[in-house]
Amino acid sequence: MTEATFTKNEMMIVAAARELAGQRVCFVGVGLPNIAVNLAQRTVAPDIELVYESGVFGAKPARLPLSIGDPTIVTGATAVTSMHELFAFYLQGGLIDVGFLGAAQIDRFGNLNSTVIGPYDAPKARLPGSGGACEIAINARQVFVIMRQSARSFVERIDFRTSPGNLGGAEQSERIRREQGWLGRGPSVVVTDLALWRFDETGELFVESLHPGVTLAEVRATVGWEPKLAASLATTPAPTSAELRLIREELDPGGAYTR
Amino acid sequence: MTEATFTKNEMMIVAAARELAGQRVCFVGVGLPNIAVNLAQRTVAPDIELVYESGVFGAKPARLPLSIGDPTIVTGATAVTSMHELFAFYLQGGLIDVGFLGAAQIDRFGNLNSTVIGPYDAPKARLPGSGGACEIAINARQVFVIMRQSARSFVERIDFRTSPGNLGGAEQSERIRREQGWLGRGPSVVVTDLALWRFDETGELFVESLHPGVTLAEVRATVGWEPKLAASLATTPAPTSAELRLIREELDPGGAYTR
Amino acid sequence: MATSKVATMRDAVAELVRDGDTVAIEGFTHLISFAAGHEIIRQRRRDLTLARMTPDLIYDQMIAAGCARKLIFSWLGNPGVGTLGAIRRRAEGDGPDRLELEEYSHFGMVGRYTAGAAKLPFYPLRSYFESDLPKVNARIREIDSPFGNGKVYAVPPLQPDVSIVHAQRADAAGNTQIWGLLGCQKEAAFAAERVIVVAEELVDEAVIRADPNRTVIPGLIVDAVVVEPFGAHPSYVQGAYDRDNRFYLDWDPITKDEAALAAWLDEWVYGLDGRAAYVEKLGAARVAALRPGRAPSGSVDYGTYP
Amino acid sequence: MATSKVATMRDAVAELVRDGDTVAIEGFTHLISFAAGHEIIRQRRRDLTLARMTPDLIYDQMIAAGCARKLIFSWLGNPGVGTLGAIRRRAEGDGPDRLELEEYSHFGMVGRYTAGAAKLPFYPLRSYFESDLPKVNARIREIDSPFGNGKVYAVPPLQPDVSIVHAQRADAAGNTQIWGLLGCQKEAAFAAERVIVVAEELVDEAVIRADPNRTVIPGLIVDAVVVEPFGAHPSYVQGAYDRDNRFYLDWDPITKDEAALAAWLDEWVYGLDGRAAYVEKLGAARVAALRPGRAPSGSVDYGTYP
Repeated sequence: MTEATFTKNEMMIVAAARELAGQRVCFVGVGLPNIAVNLAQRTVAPDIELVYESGVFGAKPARLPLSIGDPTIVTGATAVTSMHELFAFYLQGGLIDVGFLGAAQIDRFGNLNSTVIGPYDAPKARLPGSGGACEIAINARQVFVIMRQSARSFVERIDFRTSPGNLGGAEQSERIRREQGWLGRGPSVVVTDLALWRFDETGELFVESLHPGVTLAEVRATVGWEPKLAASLATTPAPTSAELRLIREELDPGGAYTR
Repeated sequence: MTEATFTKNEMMIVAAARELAGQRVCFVGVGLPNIAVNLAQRTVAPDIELVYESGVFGAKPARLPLSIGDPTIVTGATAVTSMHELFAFYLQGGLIDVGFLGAAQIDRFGNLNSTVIGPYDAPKARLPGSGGACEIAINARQVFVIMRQSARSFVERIDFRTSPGNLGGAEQSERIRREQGWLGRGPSVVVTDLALWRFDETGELFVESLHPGVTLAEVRATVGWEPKLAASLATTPAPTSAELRLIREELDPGGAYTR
Repeated sequence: MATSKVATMRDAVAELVRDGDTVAIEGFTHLISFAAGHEIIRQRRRDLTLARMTPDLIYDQMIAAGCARKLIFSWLGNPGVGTLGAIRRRAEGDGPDRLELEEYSHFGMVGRYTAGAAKLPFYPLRSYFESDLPKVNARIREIDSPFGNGKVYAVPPLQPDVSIVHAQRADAAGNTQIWGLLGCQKEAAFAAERVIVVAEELVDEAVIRADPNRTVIPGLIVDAVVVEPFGAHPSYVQGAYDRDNRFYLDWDPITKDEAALAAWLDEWVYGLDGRAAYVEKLGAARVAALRPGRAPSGSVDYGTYP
Repeated sequence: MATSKVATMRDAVAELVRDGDTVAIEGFTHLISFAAGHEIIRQRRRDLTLARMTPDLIYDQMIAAGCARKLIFSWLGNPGVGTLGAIRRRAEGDGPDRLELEEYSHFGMVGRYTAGAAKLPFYPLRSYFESDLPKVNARIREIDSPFGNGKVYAVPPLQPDVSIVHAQRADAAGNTQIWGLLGCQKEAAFAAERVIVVAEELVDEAVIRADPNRTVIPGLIVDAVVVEPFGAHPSYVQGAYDRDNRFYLDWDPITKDEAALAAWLDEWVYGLDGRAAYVEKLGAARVAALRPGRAPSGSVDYGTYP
């Protein structure tokens, strides 16, 4: 079946969208998360509300936003506010169910680096920095991570902790989040181009399912530690023809993010 | 001349309005201060901007506002904001040149009580409380006080300090305001139904001028301490026929505040 | 998309306002929900902690009716007229039913709601220096800046169990738009556990979405939408009706006389089954006299993309 | 009533932007004043500290032109496209002209402007817990609540010498109205010592006063009003023109190549005497292609009293 052929990005979008089933309010980033949330709105989460850190609640984009501040997310939105109000009352106020984050590096406990590669004062590479990521990681009820995996991105030690994940493990993370009254429970799922990962009771990532056609060897080769695996390692259900049609015909006809 | 006859309130309004010469931004209260500022706008301070704590900047009231939140101060205003913005950015931000305050009690150093008469926990009389007075006293560049004087209002010791004036005197007041970085320099003039008062170098009130027809005996009889007097005690210039016409025909034709 | 939250005032109050709750009916002169206050009186809620910057006539009425045990406020009076007799009698008395007062300045109250809305443990402000207010309210405390650049005062978060906001218009999902004085309604609503919006007019979602910058409260935090025209009388609604200043003047002799106040409550609250009856009793002439002339804002263009 | 503050961009920058200043050209994706940034480059300002949540292409250009010694920011990149080459080269280098970076999260930057606008010694927020950011920025510090209900982090006030805000419309006194994304322009403007408003359209005071709730910045804090249609290109103005995404894509190869960037500055900044010439050079077809369709907000009624 032709619809059985799909790109790695399409698989990531579909896998992330399915995770949004039952979620109510989602903090959207540009790129893949944006397409994933829009797909979820058309499939598993019809009532999901899109919140953009640029100050938009209840966006109804008429086209695929090419930036997080695209005018198409403003026209027809439910509310447009100052960024102070968005961050203070919506995010910090505890109204966000899911925040999407990407990163250049992630460790086994889901801590994220989007600041620098190498030492902070003499970086090998200067990355964009936090943006809203640090406060999203702390205040969104749960965090979905979307990123490609490679030996350079899935590392034993991240060079800089921009956004806290499960810290040194579940026990420490739960204690600190409780003691300091964080609203966020931390990362719950990591969707990559090869697999879907969740966190076990120790707070460590494990491979829940491999995307169709992906081998365990490929996954191991792109992770800087010996990855844990689900007791019964599943295969991520492939995108359905309906999901692919929505992505290709409605959400990203130009293929800006999906090719 | 008939226009030479005027009420005590009219004298208070006119005396206060004249003090606004050269002032730019004024925090307006209801009642006499409101009429005084509107009179100043038509006479000595044509460019003065009216700010209401209810969240209005650049008000152009079409009628005399009967409350500080009257809809007539909204329609045609330059800006209407949340009270958070008004207090945080306009007042605390240092944009207010003059704040008007009234009170039930004032002491010789211009400290004001608008909270209780008698002990706080068992008051003889419960008064309205601070409203915005406490932050106006601290953040407005200078404070004008308008109140009637009597042995019960001009007292040796106020029962409660709602709004700080010159504290225990100029030396202490200037030191504390400097050390704590207050934007306000404190009270600069007190206009009563009998006289116009200013503060001397020690921070204590003195009678600058008696309103026409008022005797020094009347003033002394209505002050709870031996009041200081200006070296050459003047008589407050009476309201001009032009000032009275503006008050009676434009600002308060009903005489709600001026009879 | 979202299911309708439209409810009658009776059902909204019955479901969302409970004995012992902290209730904030906010609105600075503008948009005070007298309709909600009267329904709370009719349903005989008790032991409420009432929060409002300016308690105004509505809290004088609720406290006279015995709904409250405590008042959190910043300015207590009938603006430009005089005192609030019921509150004053309960506050100055020393019986078991003495009303507990917790007072701040205006900015302190705004700061408490803001901290509540932002889930902050405190809100810092440059007020209260050398004032006696911190001496009589232990919830006003000094705080040093961690940058060595001075001290300010702080107030703690205020998170009402219920905030009630009157507005010009809302859609069925509770997306609410207000113009004119905004007071601290946004902060009070975001700070609250439950929110009731009382709207002059129920509008289609499309009306809200046509001007998203005008939205003050998102339906996301709203539990019930009550459509109650003239529900803010004797306060006012910008563009819809004027403040009934005569009512505020007439209140002065009533509030000074417990018997007269009780009689007023019997006639205007207990004796009526809701706002519609109240408006009818007010009479068409009085209502008509409060209608303003028109002053259109004009329209701006958001553009379509693509 | 107030005297006109209308000025040319050249005069406004010459008078209000000085070597060594801290300058904030704010606007989140929306309303970025490229016109002001280009004039600052043309007038060869030096040693500026540039503050912006998202430095975007305009700061990449200004830093390539040698205007700045320091950058205060929260997200550094070409959104959805790639990196900002000039900034990255200056930041990763270790020469004497290395660009000093001071970084926060988005909310931290908003908080810094808010504290600056409110004259507070710090702004508290619930971010930075267990992040390395406080370790590399000593201006992010812990603070304990005086109410014993936990600790949060604080950032210090940011008070730019000059804030520059692009807007849909302003009157001659500087009263400014914005719709669409509001970013942190209000806070940046109130926090600044001097404010330049760049408006797509100069309107009569009556247009502003017809809808006072739409006013974001009062003329009271504005020093100059520059009327500069299309002055935000390649960013956008809600309702007036779309974001020129092609420009952002085309920037990627230019910013990666110092020579290409220098040539671009010669052609598009130094080689032109102002925004009008820039728009003419862009060409009518490209400008026309960015015009959106119409989406009117509709009008509300403020009412006349009396």
